[in-house]
Amino acid sequence: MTAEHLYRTVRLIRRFEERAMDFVRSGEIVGGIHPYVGQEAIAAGVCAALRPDDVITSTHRGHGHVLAKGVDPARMLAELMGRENGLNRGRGGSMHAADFGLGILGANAIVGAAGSIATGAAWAYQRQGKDVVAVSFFGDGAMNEGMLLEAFNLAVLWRVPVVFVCENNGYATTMPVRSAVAGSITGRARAFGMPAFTVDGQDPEKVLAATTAAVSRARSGRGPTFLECTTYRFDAHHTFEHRARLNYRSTEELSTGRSRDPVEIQGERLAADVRAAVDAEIEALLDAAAGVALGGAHPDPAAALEFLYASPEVNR
Amino acid sequence: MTAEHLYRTVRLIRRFEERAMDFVRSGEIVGGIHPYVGQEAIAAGVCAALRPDDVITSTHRGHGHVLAKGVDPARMLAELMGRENGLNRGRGGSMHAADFGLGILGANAIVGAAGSIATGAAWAYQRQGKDVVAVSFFGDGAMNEGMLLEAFNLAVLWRVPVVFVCENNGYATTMPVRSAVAGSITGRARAFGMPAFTVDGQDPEKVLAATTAAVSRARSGRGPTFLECTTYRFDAHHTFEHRARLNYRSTEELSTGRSRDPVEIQGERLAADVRAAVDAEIEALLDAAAGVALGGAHPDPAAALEFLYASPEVNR
Amino acid sequence: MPKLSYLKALNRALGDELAADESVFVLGEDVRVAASNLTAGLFDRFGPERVLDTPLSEQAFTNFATGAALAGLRPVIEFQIPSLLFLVFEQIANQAHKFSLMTGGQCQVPVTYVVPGSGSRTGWAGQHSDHPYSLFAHVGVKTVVPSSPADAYGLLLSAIRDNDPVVLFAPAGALGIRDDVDYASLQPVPLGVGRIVREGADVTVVALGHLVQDALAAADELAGQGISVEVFDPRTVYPLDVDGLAASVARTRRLVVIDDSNRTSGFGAEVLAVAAERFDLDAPPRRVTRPDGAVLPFAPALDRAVQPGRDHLLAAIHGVLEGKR
Amino acid sequence: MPKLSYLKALNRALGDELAADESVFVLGEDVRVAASNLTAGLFDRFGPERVLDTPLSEQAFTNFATGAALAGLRPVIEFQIPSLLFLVFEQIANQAHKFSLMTGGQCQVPVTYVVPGSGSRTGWAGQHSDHPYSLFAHVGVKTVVPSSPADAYGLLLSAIRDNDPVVLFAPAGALGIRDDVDYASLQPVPLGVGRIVREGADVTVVALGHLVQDALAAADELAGQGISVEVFDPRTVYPLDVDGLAASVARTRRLVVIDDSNRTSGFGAEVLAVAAERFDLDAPPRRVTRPDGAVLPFAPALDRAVQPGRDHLLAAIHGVLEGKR
Ligand SMILES: Cc1ncc(C[n+]2csc(CCOP(=O)(O)OP(=O)(O)O)c2C)c(N)n1
Ligand SMILES: Cc1ncc(C[n+]2csc(CCOP(=O)(O)OP(=O)(O)O)c2C)c(N)n1
Ligand SMILES: [Mg+2]
Ligand SMILES: [Mg+2]
Repeated sequence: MTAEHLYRTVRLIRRFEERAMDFVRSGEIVGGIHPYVGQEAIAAGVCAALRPDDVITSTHRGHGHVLAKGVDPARMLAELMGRENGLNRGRGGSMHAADFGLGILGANAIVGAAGSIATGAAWAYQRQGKDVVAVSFFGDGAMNEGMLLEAFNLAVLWRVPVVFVCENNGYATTMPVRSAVAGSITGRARAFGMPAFTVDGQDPEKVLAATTAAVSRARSGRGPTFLECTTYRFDAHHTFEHRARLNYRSTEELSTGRSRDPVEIQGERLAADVRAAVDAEIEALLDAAAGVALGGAHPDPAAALEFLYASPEVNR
Repeated sequence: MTAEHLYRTVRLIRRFEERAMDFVRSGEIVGGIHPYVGQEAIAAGVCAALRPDDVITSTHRGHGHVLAKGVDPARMLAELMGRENGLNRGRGGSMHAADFGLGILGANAIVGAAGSIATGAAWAYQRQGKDVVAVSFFGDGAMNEGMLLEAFNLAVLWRVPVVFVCENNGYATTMPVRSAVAGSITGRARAFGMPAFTVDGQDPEKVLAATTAAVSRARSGRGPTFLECTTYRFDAHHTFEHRARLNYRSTEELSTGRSRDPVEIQGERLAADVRAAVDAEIEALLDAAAGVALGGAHPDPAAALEFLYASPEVNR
Repeated sequence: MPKLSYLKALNRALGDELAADESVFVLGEDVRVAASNLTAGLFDRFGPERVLDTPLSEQAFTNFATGAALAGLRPVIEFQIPSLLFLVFEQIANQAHKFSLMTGGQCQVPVTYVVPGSGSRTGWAGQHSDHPYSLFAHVGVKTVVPSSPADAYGLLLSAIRDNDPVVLFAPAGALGIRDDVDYASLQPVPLGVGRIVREGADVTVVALGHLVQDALAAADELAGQGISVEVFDPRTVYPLDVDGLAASVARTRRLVVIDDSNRTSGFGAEVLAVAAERFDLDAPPRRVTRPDGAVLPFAPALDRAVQPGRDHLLAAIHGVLEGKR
Repeated sequence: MPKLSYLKALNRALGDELAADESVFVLGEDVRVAASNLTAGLFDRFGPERVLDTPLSEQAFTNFATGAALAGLRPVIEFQIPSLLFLVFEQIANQAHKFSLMTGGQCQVPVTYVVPGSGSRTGWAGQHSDHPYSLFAHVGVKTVVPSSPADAYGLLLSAIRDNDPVVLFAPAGALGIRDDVDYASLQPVPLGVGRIVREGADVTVVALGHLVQDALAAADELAGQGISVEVFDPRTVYPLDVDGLAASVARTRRLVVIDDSNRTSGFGAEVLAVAAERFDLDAPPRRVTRPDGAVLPFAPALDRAVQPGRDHLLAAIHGVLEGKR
């Protein structure tokens, strides 16, 4: 059942992203996306270890995280298309997907920003007597943002129930991690007094196991854990790369990187007929989602500034 | 000779600070100072390892650094009094003392800011073919500023000839280092791939020895080193504490902390008569400095914005 | 009636809100021992979970507060020096401020940022003497600069209760102001509503924070010369009480603004822009501000020379009174 | 004459300065492969010491540039997105900008900050669509927003050669502009000097960056209705060419400013404030801006609704032409 669940999630994310890229090409999605293709096992494994009331923060490359946390693909797709029935009512788009009802405190377009937000939220839930755990996703590039390192310090000092999940896909846009991170990623985390582990980020079950341990540690009041999930980005940094080819990854590297495909790794654990049934189910789900999204109303430009303030004092 | 030199420096700083505090009390120095009393061995030992063309960046608690780097005490005191004959022509005051002719790229009032400035300067000198080393001083509190941690990363990645000197005096204002720094200070530095050492910051000779090694490593192109100098601040965080007593250090702690006095530690290494001669010489020097400073002209308020821009395009 | 100082009023407001609302907590540097006195006595009353001493990690603790707010709390952050707001500009303007709209109204970020001792504190020099309230107004973060103890109390209360991020600047030059105050009369002061501090007929002087004192002193001095000055304190920089200002100017038909931010695109610029758009004036309005790009020099006389002061204000008022269209 | 695009003009200016002056170098994220094309070809020409790829450490590399400038170099930093300037606001406004005065003139900080693609890039939403030039003008950092390829070339050259920090915003909406340009005629454009892009008699429209195109289009449209619009492009937001603007307004006696920053205390506010102080106008001036506190929503139609556009400009011009004092 877990195997199937994990497969369903990685497959859903993969096909969601592929369809989303088609919609980018056809112009239905404006502004492009940062595809999560290749990294699906991380979102799937991490979120499978969470309770519904646990919370996450996500990144610019966030579709996988929110889908794995249970977001309705139709509402996510509608958001990417800027529709009123989107997650954020079309106000957020790809980089800001949020669903507070599902504990998704938002994707963040600023690299390294969300770690301290997740830390604050987790601390606040704890102070309110809730045994909620927060997970913050970020990339290898974020490890060089001082604000994220500051967050590690606060989380450890105050024993905050947060799990830091670093998706090391080898690059920050075009910058190789080896030219960008002095020392090692886990060593950097460990220096703040956190346990830190490197996990095979292509295998959803390994990610699930590592996260389960980290979450239980957090939930029992023993503080934060850091997981470096090694992975590979199969596609572009952002779909703009489909037009402007940037020269930073060799063909050999790409094919080696793509050879460990999380969808295949998890798919092989299912019987062929079960797998086929899941695949078919997902296609149907995504067909329906596309229909719902494409049918969503465009928000009214007159309401462009709705939600700008939560308190009404400001009259413009 | 080294012993005497080091003693002269620690004694000069001590007496400079004591006299400066008198001038704060008498109102000649406005705005107060962050006294360096107790930490003199660090400035003395570090700067004794430097060449005149090596550069430093300093902090809010910076008088010791600049005096040890060779600043004329009269010009420093004049700066504290806001006079035209001050180091910065009265424009900078206690927290911004700079003397570019002596390689003092400025004290900085923003905790953690100067590490990356020193790194950039050192890199730039190297690129210009100069074998200059930069030293950046900062406190234990700065270790929690993300921007400083980012600087460590750049320095190691680019093998910059910079030495990071952390003066761990146990507190950031009233915040004890153990409540503020998760993990250890050297561990945090080491995680960036730098050698990092803890040095007895009360003993000028030990500081000198450690710095000499770090500087030679930097000068020979092997990159940055991190030195944690353990020390104790004998006096207030800032002279405002002389009026508003803050309750964060016990009497016992204070007396233990003050028991290892760098002036005594180094003074005991000199013959009594040599020591007395140095002391007398310093009093004479500081008497003269006070005279020069007090005699300095006050800058003309009409020139308040002189030096605001280096290029003349801006006419206000 | 007892005397209440401005700083004590802020302290009292904070204590009252901490007592009234479990979700309020304070964080910042040295708040435990109350180095600035803003939080005096609060650690003992409310303990370490409500009064949280932070390491020197302004960016992380500002976002930490945003996260705590998203999870239902009402954080109040103390910043020791105004330029720390530069350091967390991204965290306030690009994170806290934007969450509500970007999520389509799913959440709110009720964080209050307080700077006790903004503007020039003589002798603190270039990097510690800024007064960046116009920057926050420009990006649309609610921004408050109280001028009196009662307003300090009431505006801080409203800031904490507001569901959006609010920055409150407490100018160093105002912290020591003491007024006779009936404690029972202390109450919330709504954001966005100005106050006529002194009525007058000939010219409206707009002033904020500590500069209200200068405006009143100038008004006193000019009264002796038969000139009647109205002093209007908007109290909130953003949202600005344009209607209140308009009503005053409709009576006086002359306008001067004194503003402790830089000239270009500062608060003073906004007041003059509104005047240009909307007001019928008998003479061109003037602004008295810090100069463009001002960096406050250390030497006290230079520091003062860069700040807008009473003499500049008097000159501007005379200029406006003599000015013709 | 060959066509030169705005983005290519920036690239060319950078290449020319790198070639002409050993002390110039570029740093930023993905500058090696030139993800934005600003640095296209430069790594191959100048190598890794002149074209430096940085980790995602904006605060440190901004101060690193300041340090390198103090040591005699002339760094040019590329920022991929405008809100990164929020993240380094302290490093620019409180460090780079202040060194010269605070040290009593001992040093200078000639760093250029370039944002290729500022303002709205459709679909990039709330945190990637800011246009914070007014913030830098307010703190007094020299701020440039070129509107044409030739100006982009010439202003970037002047920015790099200037001995102070300069921020250059290259609006996303302008990057694709292509003009016929005689390469030999490309030359530095001085900071602080505006340009009359189109002469007219009835109203002066002040516009910057990509909005100059909108102003010209509006002028074309109104010409058909017998209304003659002068378009004034200040090119530098700070220092502002007040004399150039005054000369234009002296002729037209009517003023509209279109400004892609927020309304309150933005560039538009400054223009109107100057007008209120100094200009004799036949009608109240107007500003067309982003709304107060604007956060750009993702959906393209909402994004557009929040930006100042041609229709708002036409309405404002008509309003000013009808307006009476
Ligand atoms: C603070 C910040 N700097 C730069 C950017 C521009 N940017 C967006 S994604 C990205 C690379 C991020 O790399 P990484 O953290 O490894 O995540 P990945 O894209 O590989 O998933 C960059 C530089 C940004 N959004 N925020
Ligand atoms: C970024 C920043 N945060 C806060 C302050 C206010 N402040 C000045 S000194 C100081 C404590 C610094 O502690 P540490 O780095 O240990 O140096 P020490 O004072 O002990 O020498 C604080 C909080 C500041 N100047 N800059
Ligand atoms: Mg990556
Ligand atoms: Mg300390």
